[in-house]
Amino acid sequence: MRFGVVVFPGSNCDDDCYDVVRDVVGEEVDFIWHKERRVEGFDCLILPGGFSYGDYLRTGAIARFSPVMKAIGSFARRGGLVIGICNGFQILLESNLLPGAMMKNRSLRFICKFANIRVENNLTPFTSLCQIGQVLRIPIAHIDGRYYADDEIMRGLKENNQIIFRYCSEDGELSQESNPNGSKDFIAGISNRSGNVLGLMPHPERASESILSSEDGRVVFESVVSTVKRSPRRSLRNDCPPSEEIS
Amino acid sequence: MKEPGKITPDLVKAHGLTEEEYEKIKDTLGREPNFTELGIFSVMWSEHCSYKSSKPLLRLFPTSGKNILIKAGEENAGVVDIGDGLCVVMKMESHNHPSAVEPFQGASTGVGGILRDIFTMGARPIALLDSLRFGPLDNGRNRYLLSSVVGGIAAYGNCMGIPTVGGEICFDETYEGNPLVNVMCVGVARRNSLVRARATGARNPVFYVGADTGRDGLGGASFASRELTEELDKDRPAVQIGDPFKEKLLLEACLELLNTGAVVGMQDMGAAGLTCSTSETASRGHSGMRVDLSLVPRREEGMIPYEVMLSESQERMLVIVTRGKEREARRVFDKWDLHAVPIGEVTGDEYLTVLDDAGGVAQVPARFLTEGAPVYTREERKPEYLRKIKDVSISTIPEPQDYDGVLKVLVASPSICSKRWVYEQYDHMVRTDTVLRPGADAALIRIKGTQKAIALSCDGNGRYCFLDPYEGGKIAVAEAARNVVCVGAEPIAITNCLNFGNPTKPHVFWQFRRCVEGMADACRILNTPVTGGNVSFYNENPKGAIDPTPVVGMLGLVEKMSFSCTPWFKREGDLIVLLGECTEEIGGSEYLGLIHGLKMGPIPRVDLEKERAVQNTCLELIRARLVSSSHDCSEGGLAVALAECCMSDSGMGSGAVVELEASPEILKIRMDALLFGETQSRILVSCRPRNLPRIERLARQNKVACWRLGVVRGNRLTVRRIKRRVLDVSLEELEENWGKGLSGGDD
Amino acid sequence: MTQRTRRRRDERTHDTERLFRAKVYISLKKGLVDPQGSTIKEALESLGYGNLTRVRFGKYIELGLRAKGRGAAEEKLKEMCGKLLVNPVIEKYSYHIEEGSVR
Amino acid sequence: MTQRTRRRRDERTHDTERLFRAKVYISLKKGLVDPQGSTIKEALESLGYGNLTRVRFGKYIELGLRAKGRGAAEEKLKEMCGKLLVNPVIEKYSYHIEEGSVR
Ligand SMILES: Nc1ncnc2c1ncn2[C@@H]1O[C@H](COP(=O)(O)OP(=O)(O)O)[C@@H](O)[C@H]1O
Ligand SMILES: [Mg+2]
Repeated sequence: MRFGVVVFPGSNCDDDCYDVVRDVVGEEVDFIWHKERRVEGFDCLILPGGFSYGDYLRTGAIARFSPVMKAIGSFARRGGLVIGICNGFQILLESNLLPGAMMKNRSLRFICKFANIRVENNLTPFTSLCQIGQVLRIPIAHIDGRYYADDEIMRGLKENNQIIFRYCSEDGELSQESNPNGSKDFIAGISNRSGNVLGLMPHPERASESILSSEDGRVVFESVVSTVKRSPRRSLRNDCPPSEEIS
Repeated sequence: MKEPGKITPDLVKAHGLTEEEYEKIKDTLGREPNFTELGIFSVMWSEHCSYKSSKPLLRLFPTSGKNILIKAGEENAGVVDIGDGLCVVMKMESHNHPSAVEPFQGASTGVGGILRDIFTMGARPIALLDSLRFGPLDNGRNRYLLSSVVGGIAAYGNCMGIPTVGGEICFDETYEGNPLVNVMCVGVARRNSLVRARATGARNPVFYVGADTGRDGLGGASFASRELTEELDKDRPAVQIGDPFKEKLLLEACLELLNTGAVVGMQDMGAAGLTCSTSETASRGHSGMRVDLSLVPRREEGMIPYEVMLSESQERMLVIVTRGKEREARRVFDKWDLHAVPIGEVTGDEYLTVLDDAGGVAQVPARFLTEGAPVYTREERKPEYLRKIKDVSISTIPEPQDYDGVLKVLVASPSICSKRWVYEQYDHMVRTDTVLRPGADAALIRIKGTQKAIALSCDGNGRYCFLDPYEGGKIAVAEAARNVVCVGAEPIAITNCLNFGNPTKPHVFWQFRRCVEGMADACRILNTPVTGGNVSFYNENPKGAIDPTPVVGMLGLVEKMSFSCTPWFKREGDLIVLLGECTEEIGGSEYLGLIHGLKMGPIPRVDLEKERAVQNTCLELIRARLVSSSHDCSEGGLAVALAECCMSDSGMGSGAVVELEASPEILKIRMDALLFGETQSRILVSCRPRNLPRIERLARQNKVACWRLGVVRGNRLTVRRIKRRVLDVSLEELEENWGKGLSGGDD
Repeated sequence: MTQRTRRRRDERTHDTERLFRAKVYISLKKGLVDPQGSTIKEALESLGYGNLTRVRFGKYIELGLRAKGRGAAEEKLKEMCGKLLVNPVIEKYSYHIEEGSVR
Repeated sequence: MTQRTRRRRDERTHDTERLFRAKVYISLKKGLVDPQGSTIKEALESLGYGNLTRVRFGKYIELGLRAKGRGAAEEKLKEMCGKLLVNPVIEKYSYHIEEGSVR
């Protein structure tokens, strides 16, 4: 299968995602330049972390208007798999491909450290190899990672089982201490309604090799691979249900 | 700004040039310089750019070695061969004065500058380290400086996607009003794609790339070459705002440009901006250069040539392109949305010629600007204070009653405590190569595509150097090397940043000489040549010069990444072993400072041969996988080192039970000196009991003292001497104290 | 590139275009936690400014723009806010426009 | 602590204290690069808003405060700006005060 890693000006985890997919997961991968107007031949797109456009104005706000985002929007609406990691998540929020918004961390400081997240839904293509309640140890690195959504959005997220990861303690308990940035309802990752678009703040690509002291993140990529390989070209088929977004 | 009609002696003086310097300029030019030329000389001959006070002494450093590809001074940074066709480019720079005035932006732009130095050589930056010094945290301004400086470094480095993997931080009254902000950058390049900062090939076009030029940072080089006085207001325009986003584009564009084969040379516009980059590249290439200022993109109206030449606007660089390949170069700049314009060309006449709409505005021999600055042998005198503070005897110092309390105070002190508050604000994992994250003795960074890894550490101790600059200089190198050894790497080269007071003060210059001599001796014996560095003089506050503070950035190499070591005890039942000797050395210690309020005494001596033996032994032990952990004893001495080994950075720690009843010599040492004295050349390791005989044998072979201290056990740190309990603290208490030390920065 | 520049210049010389100065004030929607605001409030209180009822932190954007008239300028400004400058999920804004060039 | 709190409360209930609403607009000093402003400008331009002469990015702080009168409120506000809200090395500010409570 083939992954595409989108490169925005200011992306800085693009190489990391590329390396993990190619060298650790062992799948094909290409970079996609933000000025591209078409994205074709990919099973899964990754919007990597970094500081697209310096995170100026608001994180993700400017990248959202990159030419490639139109194509990514229709790729997603056709059911294509999209993962937004950190800044990629923020861009997906700004693009209304995912609901809600990101705000400054409660501490107002950048936080880089390992966090524990709990798998809340394993029926998505990104978590199909996980157990519900499984705790993954994956680093975070952001200053704008406090997820916010109003009550209506929150209701929707819960009803549709769109909360995919929550910050938790080592043992899987939810507590404010283990919520590193103050995210609403401990949210670390969500999907869209149809479950083909994932946004998460932690960096699975940084925790995919034992030498980096955790391999827990690899399961996200491997779940995608296993999903796609079970139903080839799933992501590119046109008969996937179009997603209705809350915007 | 308006051009003055005439060059008066006052104007010359205001430009920081002496009468003799001015005469030399007139002699060489054969005429009076005009105003623009005066400005050009003032920055190029400033201390910051010309090294006119430090040059003769920097020659004392050993600069060659089997791994050195490009020696210090030849280019913007030295280059170290690490095999496999790869090399490491590294450098450290200070941004002390800008950070004192505007800490966030000052520190930010400091990171920006050092990164450009590395990537303009064709190397991809892979790591940053920061060495910071502030006044005590009980002062609000210092807390503000700390949080702003750390925030500024984080903002720039994180945005660029270069992990900040280590550093050091220390608080002392001497830095009140004159904080030190040194940043080190390490890059990796293929040997055959290094770029020189030289302009060669007459008629090759010279491109200006990056941000537009404004009046910001005008004369920053001369700003750094002056004392920070009370009248800061005047210097405000010297502050700049960093744009890490633009720099990220510059970085990617530069590295991509290399693949086009269109680049002859590159240099970043750092200190002294356009002036420095044009004259240095021309001079290094034995060429001349002609630039037309009317082509320089500007941000502000009405700038005169003087201002354009002296501006230190950030995120700009000069690229010399092969004639005929302009199109390839442009394609890359366009791709990254960067403004790039040809502003002139390389010439064969060895002159820097500056034109404007109106015609010529400056013409100066390029080499005269870069090499012509007079070199001074400054007056030096051994300072008076040394006589007074040296002769203290330990017997006049009361022995503490409560050792537990002392240990808790020490581990909670901001200079010793956990630096998590700092490094968690830095993205230290981006690039997915950080094998050992901050918190260990050194960071360990793997090099993808090879089996290699490099280890990095930053060290220096101003208090030691104040009390004994020669020994202090030695210790800075020795400790940095020891730190990389502790993670399993072989020290191979250093870069440095030398932070001192006003060099025209004889005692400051004496300190400078002695520090350099000490560092040089240590580098020679430990086999770590100096690849370059930076000198920052004029670090003064109203009370006088700061403590002499050389900072060493050490590069270590692991050839085959199958082993590495961390400081933390791993396993119940492991034995704790000390490599190296204990002696009664208490002078200059954190203990004396914190508990007794004393900054005096003879500091610990390093016997460099012994140091080398200890380091080699430790390295052999790690390579043979005989030890489970290793950690050097530094600030706070043996007790603090033990405590640090107990407090694992990632979750559960392990306690230790230590019996100090070895030899009669040790029994002679006073308890506080034994626990908290900072005797050098000591490394604390732990091992499985069955490995002990081999460890002892190896140590004996290397003539290194090896002392079995105790065992990893329980959840307290307990130290006994002859059955008497001298220390007994729970891990919880240790961790609580150790973790809270920097929370004062949360202001 | 040059073409675009030329076009822009043409627009500028269009006799009916006038210069406007706009200011946009963006703040967090009511009810949203504003850690920056509360941190500032605490800091001010610790400096002795006890009589604060609240502090909210937001963004301030100054724009200089050309438009045929005040109405057109306002129209454009609102569009820019809606599209880019403001995130309606968390932010609200107000603005102020006046004729004249920016110093 | 309790003493101080009591004193503060006393001040508040002082019959002459009134509520003011202040807005502070902070922007970078002239001559300094404004990376955020220029990046926003470019983004707006690429969205088709070609007729911008400039964009500057700054901060907007809303405060609610109590003071004996307008003059006193203004005095206090300026002090707070000087001491904390504004970084005089790189920023300048203006403000607006009106009487009334903050919604
Ligand atoms: N300013 C800083 N930035 C990043 N990391 C730091 C900083 N200061 C200290 N550290 C990290 O904290 C750990 C402890 O630092 P330090 O006490 O200086 O170690 P040592 O005594 O071994 O030199 C090291 O891993 C170091 O890299
Ligand atoms: Mg150490």
